[in-house]
Amino acid sequence: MLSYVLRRLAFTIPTLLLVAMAVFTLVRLIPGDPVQLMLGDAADPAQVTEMRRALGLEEPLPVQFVLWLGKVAVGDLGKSISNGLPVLPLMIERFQVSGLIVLVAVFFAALLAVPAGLLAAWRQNQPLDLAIVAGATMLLSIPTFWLGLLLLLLFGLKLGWLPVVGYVPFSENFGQALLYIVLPIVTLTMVEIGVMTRMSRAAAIDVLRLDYVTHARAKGLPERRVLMRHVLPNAFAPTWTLIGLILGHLLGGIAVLETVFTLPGLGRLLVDSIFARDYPVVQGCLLFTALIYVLVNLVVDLCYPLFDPRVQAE
Amino acid sequence: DAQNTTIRLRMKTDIRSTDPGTNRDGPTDGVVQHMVEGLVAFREDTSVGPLLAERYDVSADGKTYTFTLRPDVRFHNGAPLTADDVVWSWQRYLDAATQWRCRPEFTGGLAKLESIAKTDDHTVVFTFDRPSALIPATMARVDCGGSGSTHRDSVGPDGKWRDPIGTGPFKMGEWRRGQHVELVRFDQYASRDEARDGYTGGKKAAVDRIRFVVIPDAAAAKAALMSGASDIDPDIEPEDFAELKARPGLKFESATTMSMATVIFQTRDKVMQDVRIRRALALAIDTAEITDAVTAGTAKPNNSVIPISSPYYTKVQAGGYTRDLAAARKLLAEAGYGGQPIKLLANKRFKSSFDVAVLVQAAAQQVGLKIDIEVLDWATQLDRYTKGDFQIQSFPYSARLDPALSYEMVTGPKATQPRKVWDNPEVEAILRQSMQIADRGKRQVLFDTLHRRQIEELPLIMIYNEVQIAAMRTALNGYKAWPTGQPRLWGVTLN
Amino acid sequence: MSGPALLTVDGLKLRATGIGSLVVDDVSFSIGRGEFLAVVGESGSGKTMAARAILGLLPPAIIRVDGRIRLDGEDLTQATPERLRQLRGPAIGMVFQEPMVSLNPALTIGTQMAEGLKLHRRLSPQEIRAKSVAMLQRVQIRDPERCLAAFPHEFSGGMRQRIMLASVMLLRPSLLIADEPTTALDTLVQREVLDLMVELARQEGTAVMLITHNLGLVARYAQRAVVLQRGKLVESGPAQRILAAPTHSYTRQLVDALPRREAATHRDAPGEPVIAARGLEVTFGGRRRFFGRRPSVRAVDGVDLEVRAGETVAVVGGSGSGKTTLGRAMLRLIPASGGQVLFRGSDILSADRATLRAFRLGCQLVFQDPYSSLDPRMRVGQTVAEPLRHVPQLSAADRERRVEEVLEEVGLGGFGRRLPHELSGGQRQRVAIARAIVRRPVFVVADEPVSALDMTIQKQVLTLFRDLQRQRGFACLFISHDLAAVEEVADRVVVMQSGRIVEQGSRDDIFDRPQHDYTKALLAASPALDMPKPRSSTIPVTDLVT
Amino acid sequence: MKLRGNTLVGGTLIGIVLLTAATATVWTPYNPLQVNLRARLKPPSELYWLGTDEFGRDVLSRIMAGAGTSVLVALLTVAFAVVVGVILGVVAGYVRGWTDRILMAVNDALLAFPGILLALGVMVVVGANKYGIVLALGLAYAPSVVRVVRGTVLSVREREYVEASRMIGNGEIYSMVRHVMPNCIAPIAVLSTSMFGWVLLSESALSFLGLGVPPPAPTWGNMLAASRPYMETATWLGIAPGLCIAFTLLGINLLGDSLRDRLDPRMAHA
Ligand SMILES: Nc1ncnc2c1ncn2[C@@H]1O[C@H](COP(=O)(O)OP(=O)(O)OP(=O)(O)O)[C@@H](O)[C@H]1O
Ligand SMILES: Nc1ncnc2c1ncn2[C@@H]1O[C@H](COP(=O)(O)OP(=O)(O)OP(=O)(O)O)[C@@H](O)[C@H]1O
Ligand SMILES: [Mg+2]
Ligand SMILES: [Mg+2]
Repeated sequence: MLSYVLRRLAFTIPTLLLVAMAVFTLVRLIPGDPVQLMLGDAADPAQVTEMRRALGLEEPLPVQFVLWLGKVAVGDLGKSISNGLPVLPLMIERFQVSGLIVLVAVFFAALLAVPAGLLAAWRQNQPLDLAIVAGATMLLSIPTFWLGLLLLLLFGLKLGWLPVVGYVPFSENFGQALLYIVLPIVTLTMVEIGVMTRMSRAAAIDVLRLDYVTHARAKGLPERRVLMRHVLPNAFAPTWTLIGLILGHLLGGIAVLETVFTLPGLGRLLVDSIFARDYPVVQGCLLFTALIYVLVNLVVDLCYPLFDPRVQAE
Repeated sequence: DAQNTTIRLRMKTDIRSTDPGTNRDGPTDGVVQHMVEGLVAFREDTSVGPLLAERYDVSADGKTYTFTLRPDVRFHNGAPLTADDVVWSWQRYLDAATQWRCRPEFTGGLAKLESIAKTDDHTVVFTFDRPSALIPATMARVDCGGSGSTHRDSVGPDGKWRDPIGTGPFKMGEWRRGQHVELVRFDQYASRDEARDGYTGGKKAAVDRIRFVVIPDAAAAKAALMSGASDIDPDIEPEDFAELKARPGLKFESATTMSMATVIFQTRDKVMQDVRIRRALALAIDTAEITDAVTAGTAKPNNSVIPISSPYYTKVQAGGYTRDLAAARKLLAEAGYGGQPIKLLANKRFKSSFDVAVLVQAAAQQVGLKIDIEVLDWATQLDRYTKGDFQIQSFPYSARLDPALSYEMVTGPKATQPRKVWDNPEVEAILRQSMQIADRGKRQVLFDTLHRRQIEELPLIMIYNEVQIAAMRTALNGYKAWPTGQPRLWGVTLN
Repeated sequence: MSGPALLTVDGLKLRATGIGSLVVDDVSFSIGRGEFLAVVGESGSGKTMAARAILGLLPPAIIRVDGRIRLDGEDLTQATPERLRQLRGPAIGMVFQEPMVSLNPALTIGTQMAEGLKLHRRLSPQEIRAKSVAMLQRVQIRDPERCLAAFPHEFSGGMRQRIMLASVMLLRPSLLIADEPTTALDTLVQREVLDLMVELARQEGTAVMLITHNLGLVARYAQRAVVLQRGKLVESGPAQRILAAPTHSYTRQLVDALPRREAATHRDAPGEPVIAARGLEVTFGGRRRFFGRRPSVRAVDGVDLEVRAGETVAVVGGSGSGKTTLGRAMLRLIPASGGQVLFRGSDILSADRATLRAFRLGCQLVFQDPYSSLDPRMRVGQTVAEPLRHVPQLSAADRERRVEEVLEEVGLGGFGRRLPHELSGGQRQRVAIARAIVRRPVFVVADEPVSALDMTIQKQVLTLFRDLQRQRGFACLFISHDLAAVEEVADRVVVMQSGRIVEQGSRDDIFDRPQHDYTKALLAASPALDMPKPRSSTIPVTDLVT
Repeated sequence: MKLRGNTLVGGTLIGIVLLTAATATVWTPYNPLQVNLRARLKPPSELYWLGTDEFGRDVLSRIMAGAGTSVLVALLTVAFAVVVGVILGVVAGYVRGWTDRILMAVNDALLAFPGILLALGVMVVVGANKYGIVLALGLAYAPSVVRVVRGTVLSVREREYVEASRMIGNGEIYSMVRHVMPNCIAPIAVLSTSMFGWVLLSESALSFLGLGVPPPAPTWGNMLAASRPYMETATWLGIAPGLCIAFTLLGINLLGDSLRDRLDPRMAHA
């Protein structure tokens, strides 16, 4: 097992290298220039060139790449062009915000969606099922910004229960931090519930018609237990894969949510950096999210045999 | 309690650094200007007046400027401001490694700064290689950081910028990246005696702290203002104005700024090089109507590059285009325009850019001009602008506080600077002249000429100057908007 | 009948909504406490459905249109779902026909066994564990402790069946419905399991409803029997009487169809071996754990075996002795850890693609668990037609005809449009057989191919096998627990125990002069041998086709 | 075969959408592009049934005109992502080994890319046009499909009927297509219908990178995005396209579910 994990970790290196190379070329391929953006409409060509040289952007691409990669190898992701801060600590600080929200939200979403999906499957084509499916579909068709803003206006403004903007780290004031983070989590949870519900419903429908479910019933198990103990583990695999995907996706991209709720998260950092053509930050963030992605998926794969013992971990 | 008042002001994006005029953008300047001060600064009417200097004298040949410093000024660390500090600051600015944005201006662009010398502890002499009317204005330029004087301890032993130790009414507090910058009142601030006047005049801080809170999302900012999570939003969206106005507990302050919404042409383009086609477009649109629609009735139309709030804006500048569809159609026919589609670049980062594009497109359609809008991200559009690679753009120009600088922004040789939209040596000559002379009347004549030629040659259609509306809680007193668009929180109280 | 009836089924009618026909048509019977009732009948006659109706667990496509079911005077057809749920397990326990698909693949055996106990009896985890272990021991699972921590797919067919039985009997229900509970069990274990049921009946007054095709079992254990044919109850009465003097023609056919030994067909000079195993070994690696791995299991241990053209070699042996594994390894469906498999002389374990393809086209397997081996989305006709894809120059019409023919031969004429889940256990098994023989292979591994078939159809299938063998000369590895069937078809018999071949020889040698103790024990425990051989048998097999 | 409620409701909803799209090609109440600055942000009235937007354009006309484009773009994107995703997912899950590892390395790399960056990249390669969005979003979503499909395949390929197929002598590709893929339908169906919704929503997000449907042509996505500043003052602007998206999605889901049930022979009589 341990060797398997190590082997899998070794396989992340080509993935990361691929990401590094692709990101590096892509961000430089797309039009736009960080220095130009900084100097704006008053940019003096000579000054642009000089600043680019100072930032090391005038070297040939391969040279830049090798230099960058060499530094990355020793853990130095460079400095942000926008504000001159070292990328790694910047990212880690931002990630703590996004990571927390995403983990908690996905956890709650799964906690709500999976049973809802099971319930719908159990009552397939009956009113309860229709209601759940319709609800899930509605949630799927509400954009994050819309939902987030709605909640913000309702709880922040109309009812005044929760603060409207800002963020306090948990390390500073736990109670305050909680208040600030409730709405984003609720929003994200609602946004992610839709697809998860539908996924677990679909899988559960398939499992519900298998004989061992009937057999479980023949043992006199209550329906709740039949669903949770016998249907769930077998129907959970696709949802589990999906959770891995969502986690990975979100960790790198809840920019919209972070913007609506004014959270200093990684998603906003990444998007802002893309728009600002802040190459080092974009490269660093993507490398980081790719790493997280691979790790999340490794965990997902490692857990797979838990739901389907027939699938061996290679 | 009154002992610990904090004003929270909304900012759209985080600041980039605290180093004046180097790694900067609009919001950065706004924050930094609360902490550092230069020798001179803009007044409310965009003329230049002394700030750290008690007064300044210009030699007859216009090449030597002698600044006499105010004696009682102190840095945030308690040290008194001396001529040495000014010299040190300027030497740092002129060092290429500092990457001061305005260094090119003082190394030959505007004039070459040949020497900075202290004659005594309170007198500094600047010597330039040639005279220029724009020297004080450039020194005061907000995007140059106001050429602020800072204490040498602002820089670490390694030569890197740390925190600004300036002379402003507020000193650096805490900067939480992505969240807020907090500044603390500087108790030993030595204010000028006059009333507040632009960036100069009386600048005594009336509150203990000011916090610039980063709220990128306009809707969230609105909610923050209404819920009291922020005290003032110095730049609300025009479309929110009506709604906010109806709310109790809020009041407003507005000023026409000097930033410009324009439609620029690539006069080297196969289609757009024909001035008749450009004129047809200018005649097809109703500037007033577009301005009204885009700014929700808050701004006034202006076809001149000179901002409405500029003292040089006169009746001449008020003359522009009037809609005439028949004439436009005729011009198109004369030009032999055959309906070939023209690309209009716009972006959604500046909502006005997109809105103007949509309305221009609709107007053009009425006379048979086929315009396709291509929306780009701002960086890409700017890149296309810099390279001159476009047919038409709906382009937002940032504020220039002197008409000469405004014209300088658009004119120049395309061969060396492809971004310039108005490539005409004669025009450049007039402009150069306007930069050298200081006489107000003579300059006005030159600017009038430039305006007439601009209307004639049509390198761009200027549409309006942005109006900035600040919305604030009624408890906030003494806030005033002004043409630079930058917020000022000294002299502002919060009950 | 001993005592008042515990269960009364009265005028039960079940309809398949899709097909619209009655699958159970006016069936009535009853069982008393402590009574042992055998339900026999044609494959597809509705036995399973009738049993499931008692539990109220009919598949969605089958509905009860009429009839009453009373348990202890309580009308189950009127009971609330909650009440039914309470009754399931402690009052009515059911062992499903297909053990392979009745165990949850994601849960360990221990969890699945403990569930019922936890729910219905107040016991501590230790007690539950102890009881589970004891019960597994009773059904002769070796190393029951380890078994509790293992997952279903790690067990042989027979082992799973025993586990199922154990988990149901653990609850000591007052009515035990066992749907063909011993089809995958060797005779020794079979006897043990049934003795256990009898003991339950005696000690706890459990009523046993045993659905079976094995008339030997009926004769030995059942007090009464009912006979079903095409959904109708055609005969009922004391078991001995029914077997000895059947009144209904179908019952007579059943009894007549009992397999019996025919002269071994020592074909014209058995040629080269079609397939041969040399020192074949299969080891299961044991499941990976987070740290370290479980000790491995050697399921096949140095087996040498030859099957010649036209020959049927039967493999018998204890449940879990490695028969299925041997068969699969010989077809290269699971990797061998040692030894060789020679197909027409060339080693296929190291064969190139072309050889392997020829091998695949020439060999077939009837899976021990037919249900899992059928694609749930494919209709019977499609499934059976699939192997014909690889027969060159076969027109669509020919293919269809061929499929029809084969289905007819296995007694499934007209079932082409059905889906696997719409079939009875025996019908599925026949689909698997049809698929295996439709392309006329040269070698077939038939893993318990007739375990779920009633005597008449079993006879038909066995005859079919023999005919094919005679006409086509195909070789067959016939894996079976049913010694009677083995006795009927085998030319040679191989006896396996714990992965090794302990004895092999000609059929007559093995049956008449067994050498190894294990073989002797197996033979002695075979219930079929207790039956007096019926004499009259002249009805042509084909007339019995449903 | 009797029409079940779901099919009926789903079919009706989708029917309405298609009918609307078809109608819009020949007739809309107003010209959907006609700017009318004198009728800006008018609430729904007899004149403008769904009100007007910030440029005075008729919302109903724009909704109608946007239906076709929105649905087409979503359809193409989903088709692209699903086709690519299913093929690669099945291959990776079925073949395993090095193929799997390499595919997954590339896949994970792609997954880590944010949509915006992909879109900007696509922009450079294919230029700014309507199909750029299909490519960009397709590329963004396909890796998710790959992952989900691969996961399901990993479990389906261990089933005995796949072994049986191999036993018959069927090639690996045939076994994949005929036996593995149909049994992975459920998660693919869910993912693709959900994706349909995501595309309808995120299409607008990319329009400001020059990848969307070029303005001023309406799509539901960009109408919804443009309505944002007016969320409180002109609620109708957001509600109309929002409901359109929701109902289309509901229709597709219901129809997809019943289609799946119908394709799944096991459900035919249930
Ligand atoms: N879902 C279904 N739809 C239609 N017909 C069905 C369905 N399930 C079972 N049947 C049919 O019902 C009949 C009775 O099936 P049942 O399983 O009760 O037979 P059985 O007597 O148990 O047979 P076997 O001995 O082969 O197991 C069979 O002919 C079968 O084809
Ligand atoms: N996938 C597996 N992992 C671990 N052990 C296995 C696996 N498959 C089979 N075994 C073990 O191998 C042994 C032989 O199994 P096999 O299925 O060959 O038995 P069998 O002779 O066919 O039994 P039966 O008559 O009950 O079907 C058993 O002990 C079983 O537990
Ligand atoms: Mg049955
Ligand atoms: Mg077996």
